[in-house]
Amino acid sequence: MKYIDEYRSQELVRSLTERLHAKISRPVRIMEVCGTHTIAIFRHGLRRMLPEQIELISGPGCPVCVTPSGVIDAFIDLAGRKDILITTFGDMIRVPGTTGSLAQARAAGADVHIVYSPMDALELARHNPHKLVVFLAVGFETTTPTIGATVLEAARRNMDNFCIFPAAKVIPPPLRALMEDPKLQVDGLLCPGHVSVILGSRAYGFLVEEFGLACAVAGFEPTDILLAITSLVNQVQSGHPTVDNCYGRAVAPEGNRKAREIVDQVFKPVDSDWRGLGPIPASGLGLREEYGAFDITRRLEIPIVNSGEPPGCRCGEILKGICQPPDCPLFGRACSPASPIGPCMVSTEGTCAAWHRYGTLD
Amino acid sequence: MKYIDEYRSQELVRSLTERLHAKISRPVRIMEVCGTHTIAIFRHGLRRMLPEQIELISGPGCPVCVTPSGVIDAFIDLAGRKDILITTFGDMIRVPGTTGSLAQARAAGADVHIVYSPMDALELARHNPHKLVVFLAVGFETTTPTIGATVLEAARRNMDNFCIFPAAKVIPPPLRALMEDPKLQVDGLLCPGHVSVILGSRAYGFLVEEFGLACAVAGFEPTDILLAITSLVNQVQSGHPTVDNCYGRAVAPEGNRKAREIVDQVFKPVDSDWRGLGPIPASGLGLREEYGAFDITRRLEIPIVNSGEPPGCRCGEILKGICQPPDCPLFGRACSPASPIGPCMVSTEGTCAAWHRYGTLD
Amino acid sequence: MCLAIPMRVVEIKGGTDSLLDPQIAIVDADGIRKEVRLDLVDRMPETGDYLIIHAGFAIHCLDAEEARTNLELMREMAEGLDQLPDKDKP
Amino acid sequence: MCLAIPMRVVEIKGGTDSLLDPQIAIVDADGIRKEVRLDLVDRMPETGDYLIIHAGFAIHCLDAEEARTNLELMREMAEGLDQLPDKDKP
Amino acid sequence: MNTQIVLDHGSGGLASQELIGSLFLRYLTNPHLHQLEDAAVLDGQAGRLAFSTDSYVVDPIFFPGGNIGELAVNGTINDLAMRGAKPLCLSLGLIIEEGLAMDTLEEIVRSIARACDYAGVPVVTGDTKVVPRGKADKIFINTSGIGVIRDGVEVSATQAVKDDVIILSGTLADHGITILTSREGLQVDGNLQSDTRPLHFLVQNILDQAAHAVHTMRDPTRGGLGTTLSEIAKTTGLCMEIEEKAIPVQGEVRAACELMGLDPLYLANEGKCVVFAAPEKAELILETMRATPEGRESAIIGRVTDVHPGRVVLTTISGGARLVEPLTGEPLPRIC
Amino acid sequence: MNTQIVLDHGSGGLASQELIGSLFLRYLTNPHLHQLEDAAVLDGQAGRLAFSTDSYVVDPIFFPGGNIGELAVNGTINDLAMRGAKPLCLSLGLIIEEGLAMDTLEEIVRSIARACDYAGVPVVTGDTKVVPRGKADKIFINTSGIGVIRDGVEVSATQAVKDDVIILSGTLADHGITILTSREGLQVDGNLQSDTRPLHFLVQNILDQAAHAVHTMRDPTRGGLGTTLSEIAKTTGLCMEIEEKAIPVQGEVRAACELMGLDPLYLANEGKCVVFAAPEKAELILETMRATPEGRESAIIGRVTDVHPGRVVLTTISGGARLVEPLTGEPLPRIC
Ligand code: SF4
Ligand code: SF4
Ligand SMILES: [Mg+2]
Ligand SMILES: [Mg+2]
Ligand SMILES: [Mg+2]
Ligand SMILES: [Mg+2]
Ligand SMILES: [Mg+2]
Ligand SMILES: [Mg+2]
Ligand SMILES: [Mg+2]
Ligand SMILES: [Mg+2]
Ligand SMILES: [Mg+2]
Ligand SMILES: [Mg+2]
Repeated sequence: MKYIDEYRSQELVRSLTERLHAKISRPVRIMEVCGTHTIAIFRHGLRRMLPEQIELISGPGCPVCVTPSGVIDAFIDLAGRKDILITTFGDMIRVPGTTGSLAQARAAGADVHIVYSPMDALELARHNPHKLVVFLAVGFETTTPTIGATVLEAARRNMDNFCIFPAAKVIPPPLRALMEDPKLQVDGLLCPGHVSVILGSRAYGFLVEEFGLACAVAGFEPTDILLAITSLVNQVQSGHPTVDNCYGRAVAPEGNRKAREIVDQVFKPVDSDWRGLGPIPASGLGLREEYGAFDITRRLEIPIVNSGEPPGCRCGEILKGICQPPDCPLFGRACSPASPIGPCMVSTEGTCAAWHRYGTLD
Repeated sequence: MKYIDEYRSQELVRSLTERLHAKISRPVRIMEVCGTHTIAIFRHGLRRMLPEQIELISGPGCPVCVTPSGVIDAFIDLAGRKDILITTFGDMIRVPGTTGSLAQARAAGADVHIVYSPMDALELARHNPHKLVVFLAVGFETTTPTIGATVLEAARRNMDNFCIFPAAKVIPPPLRALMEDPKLQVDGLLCPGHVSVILGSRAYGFLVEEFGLACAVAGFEPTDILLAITSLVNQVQSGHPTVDNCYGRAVAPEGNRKAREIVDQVFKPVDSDWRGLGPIPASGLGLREEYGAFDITRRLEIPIVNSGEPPGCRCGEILKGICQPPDCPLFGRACSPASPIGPCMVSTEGTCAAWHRYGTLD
Repeated sequence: MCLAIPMRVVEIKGGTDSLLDPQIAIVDADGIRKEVRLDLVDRMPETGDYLIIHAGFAIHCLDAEEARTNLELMREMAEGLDQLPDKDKP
Repeated sequence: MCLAIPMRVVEIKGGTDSLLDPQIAIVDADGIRKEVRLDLVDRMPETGDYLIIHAGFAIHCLDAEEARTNLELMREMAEGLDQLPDKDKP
Repeated sequence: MNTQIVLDHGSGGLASQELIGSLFLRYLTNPHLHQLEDAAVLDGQAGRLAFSTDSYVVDPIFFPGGNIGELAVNGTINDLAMRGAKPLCLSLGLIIEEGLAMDTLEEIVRSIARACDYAGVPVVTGDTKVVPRGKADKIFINTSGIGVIRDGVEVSATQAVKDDVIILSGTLADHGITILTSREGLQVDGNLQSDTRPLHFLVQNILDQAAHAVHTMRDPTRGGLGTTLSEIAKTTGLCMEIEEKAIPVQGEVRAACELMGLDPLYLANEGKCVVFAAPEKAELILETMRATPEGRESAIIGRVTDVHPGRVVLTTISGGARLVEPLTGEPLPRIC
Repeated sequence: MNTQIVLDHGSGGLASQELIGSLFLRYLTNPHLHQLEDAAVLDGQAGRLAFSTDSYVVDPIFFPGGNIGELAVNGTINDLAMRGAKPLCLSLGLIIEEGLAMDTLEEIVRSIARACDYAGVPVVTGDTKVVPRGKADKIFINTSGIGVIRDGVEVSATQAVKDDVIILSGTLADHGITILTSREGLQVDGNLQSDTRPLHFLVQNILDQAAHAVHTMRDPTRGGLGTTLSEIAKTTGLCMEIEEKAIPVQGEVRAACELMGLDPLYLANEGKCVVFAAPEKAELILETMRATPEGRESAIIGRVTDVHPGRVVLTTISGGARLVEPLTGEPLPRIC
């Protein structure tokens, strides 16, 4: 595939890794904050190619993983109600709340549809006039504009049987929260490539200025990631942290203004609870008053109970980068993709799932 | 089974048929006017046992057969509408209208349920509040009281999603019409046993008085039928026609007054079209004004198109007793129970179906 | 449209409320039991009576004595239908 | 939640009515074609441009020139990342 | 473990494997199935083979006297037995509706295992699919089976000849009436029970006694005895003369049939067969059948003649006679 | 005749017989099926038998490159072939949802007939059930099959040994991605086509050349190549080392996978097999496979080692390495 294959080239990868091995002179702790990065690193087998001095740790970068189980319980509660049709990205379908998953709710009779685009949910609403179609609006900056545009379209079409369940989050506040945590010692940040398409690379400036953190915006192909890691190593070793945009073909310094405007038009910042990180001010997105008609939590009484984490599960620490999956005593034993205990195991993008699926060869 | 087996006794049957053979001295044409009689005669193989002088002809005695195809088309039209749930006796499900049957409508997506009792239709209405449940009210005197009682119950329960499609008929008017037809030469009438349970044996008095017709009310077991036939032969040969109640264990001279009162409370006589016989005044039952809310034909616009008979089908003449199934050129060739053309072939009780199913051994 | 069979009453139930708990009979034939509505019968049946059942309703009630009498009548008639003029001797 | 891939624009359709006939692009990758919404892109694409596709929407538009440049840049960097101080000679 | 079946159980991945391990292999223990290969390999078999398949879609899946699982095992065993074959092994194909309770599935699998054990016929290969809710009705089961036919046995519908005696192995219509009256809205109480049971022991006993005398065997399932005999009459061009009073029907079954206007001749049986035997061995075969538990109520119900070629003629209980035509469509309760 | 299937077509009565006569016997002509007996009788077979079953519930029932009918024929043929058997005959069990258009059914039956003819494997016994609307999804098909294994052939997952060469018969994931993208809401255009095809000719050609050198064969259907290799690794305790760049995947397939976040290693194939062969015969087998139309794109994708016992290790296109674990649940399109 054009502009994918070229970035997977073995020669390019070899030459980048050789350079990296040649240049690195000290241990560097790098956090990737995007689940898609976590997956890409495992899928392409990059870990083994990196110099031993580089430690990669995964942050709270999978929107499925950071959604509190109380919210997932609320999704499931809603799914079980009469005349409700739930639409969701496939990623969410197996995530366990405290009592079960949407997949189990569906098996038990709930009307749950997987969609590829929020716009498909709108189509479903058009074809199911007797149902109230609810889209589970989970996502980060990459995804929220698509949801915003869908809400605007629903408003233009005066649809009265379409709602979203607002549960989207934004990335900068938890990054700040993480950096403020003294337990987390990170040298560099692999900035999430597609979040940055919307936010722009400038959005990470505060991390450099306030925390002296090395930042590199990375795409998702092996060379993209290696290039960004190389940049981070370079920044760290040279002592000149900056925001290096290593994904220039997709990310502009100012990001995608139009997409952000659509998000601002439809959503407003709200405080939000992150699994593992706890409540973070202004880290979530609620619907603005003008679009309240599309907010299922305003149309129906949906109690969200703070249900805590599954006993024994260390997802919280993993999402903070404080420990790695093999540090969890349940990993690979009681907890596996076939019978996941925590969200990090069940989400395809989850850190524990990635470690389990792609394993380590050593 | 008590009070069934005894009436099937081979000894009793033999002794009755021997008597009949001994007594008969002239040809006697007997019409049975109830499909259940037609079936019983075939099922027990009685035809072969009777003296040759007795000719049995079938009259318009199957409510399914006498329902005009325009009405069946209306049932199917209704079944195809949104949020309608059709309930019907199993007998009606395969009867073809001009374009198809309820079975085909169901296969094509209509919600059609077979019930054993009209009361089951009421239960379905209770369990399907979002559907308008319609019972196809086809039947004669035996059945209409059960429908009347169900409408009364629906009224008591204030049900607003239950209706009937009134298409029931009464027996005396077509009997008069038949007897007035000079083409039909009948000596005796096997009066329908369970219709008589409601009507009472006295109801046939006018046939004796006005037409000099021999009448015998008959049950449905072989001995019942043989006894009644013997009585008819006796009446005819003695020249003293009367109404002989040969089904005394079920039929009182005055019938079942309570059942008739319920019918009168709910229904009123209306003119009605009979397949084969054409329109007959006051031969059908419509719902009274007070129960108009339960009349689907008042709630919805349901056009009933007089669609005529299938080309070539002689059901009309068969229902009048003018010809027998083997006289129809389509019988057993183009028309069979597997691909019926006329209603007499498709109804289990239909004369053509009975002839085809049980055949003749000669 | 007149399929109906006699079944014996084994129990009468309900009757406390014509709407919520109408009177019904449990009838039996050779071990098969069914609940039937009594809305239509002229006379309330007792246990041991026979009911003629059609479409879930009893449409006629006869006591065991009547049922038996009828059968015997039938037997007698089969034996001696002598009111019929014999065809050989008209 | 950030799976997105570049696909080449082969056609721009619609646009006569923002509600009933919104502007959409048909994009291609190795013979796979898909309709995507253009609500979110800063710049209207032309045929031959590349779009980054996420959840049925284009979230970024780059022309073929930009795409190529980026790749060459990558190659150059792989060859001569000489701004990195060599660890042997700090 | 999940308390209900989810789509993942049909994915072919870990969830499928877990289901296979925790349920199928636990109950259906045998070396062939344990291999979990694409196909089972059976050691060289001598003789001719019989091969049969049937899908089971019975509703309800649990009914008085049995459930869909044992029905599926017995049904295919019986079809093999009807060709005179000794059933060797079965395949098991499950199509499960998402949401089926795991306990329900376990009960069905347990009952399959019990039926296989009793019959001595193992499930050697299997397949499980899961479909979304509303795309199937709880569970459908296909079983196919292989049997071996001993030398000298030549049983088929074409083999029936004039003067053959027609023997029925027991009461008619038990399964059909049980299913119909178990359905919503048609409930009647009473001791109605499906007759589901394997017939291969009965058949082997018969063949042990008089292999050459057995011409035709059929299990009158869907369509009932009436349809089965009509088919044989049509195939052979002979006349099947049967006696209503000789045909065993349980009292409850007959009463339920009268109530709903159904004819026991057209209702399904799942543990009965009709045997066409040369007259000189008929008594021996009848005795043999009666001496086998599943044939205790066997009866001679008629004879093959050439009186009405290609037709079935029934002498009724009242002494009349009529034709028996094949069933047209599904038997339905009626009030006419 | 009816233009759609109604419940009566499953009654076992005249409507069933008419359907069998007018459709099944018309297309699936062979003496066994024409007998319409309870079971087909096959003449004495020498050698070991393979026996396999699969149910097909694919949605949609018509998809680019095929339909549920030929899929059902090829699928079971392939499972027999994977044990080294020559497929002999099939059974065919249909479960049809009331309301299915007769034309649709005819097209499926016609395509079953074509697939059987092409493969030279007849349907010898069958069964048809009809369920009420909403109780199934248009049509489900079960096929079971019997095959004969020639002497000297011993193929199973347990036979793979160290140093075996792993050969894949063609491109990966064609069927799986075609089905996923044919479903409502996920439409993409493009030349995606199911790879459904029979593999027994390919297998017989291989066995003709080097029967003893073939240790294991598997068709990576549900669960895909990743799951299949994991199972063999687990069974043998050996390590499967494979090369991403050696695994053929069509451009369109790869693009659609990237778009939906799917891994071709876990998507279903319906006309591919993976062959484990002794290294000394690997080239011969590869050539033989490439010389057979259905194996034209065969490629050596890896080797059996003992480096990581019980695991599958993939060398990625970029030169990295990772484990390949079995699929957990149904592959779903994702946007993460
Ligand atoms: S392995 Fe499982 S239990 Fe442990 S942290 Fe990960 S998800 Fe939680
Ligand atoms: S045989 Fe058929 S076409 Fe002829 S009269 Fe009877 S129903 Fe009509
Ligand atoms: Mg396989
Ligand atoms: Mg079979
Ligand atoms: Mg069978
Ligand atoms: Mg399988
Ligand atoms: Mg269901
Ligand atoms: Mg059979
Ligand atoms: Mg198989
Ligand atoms: Mg298979
Ligand atoms: Mg069958
Ligand atoms: Mg459907």
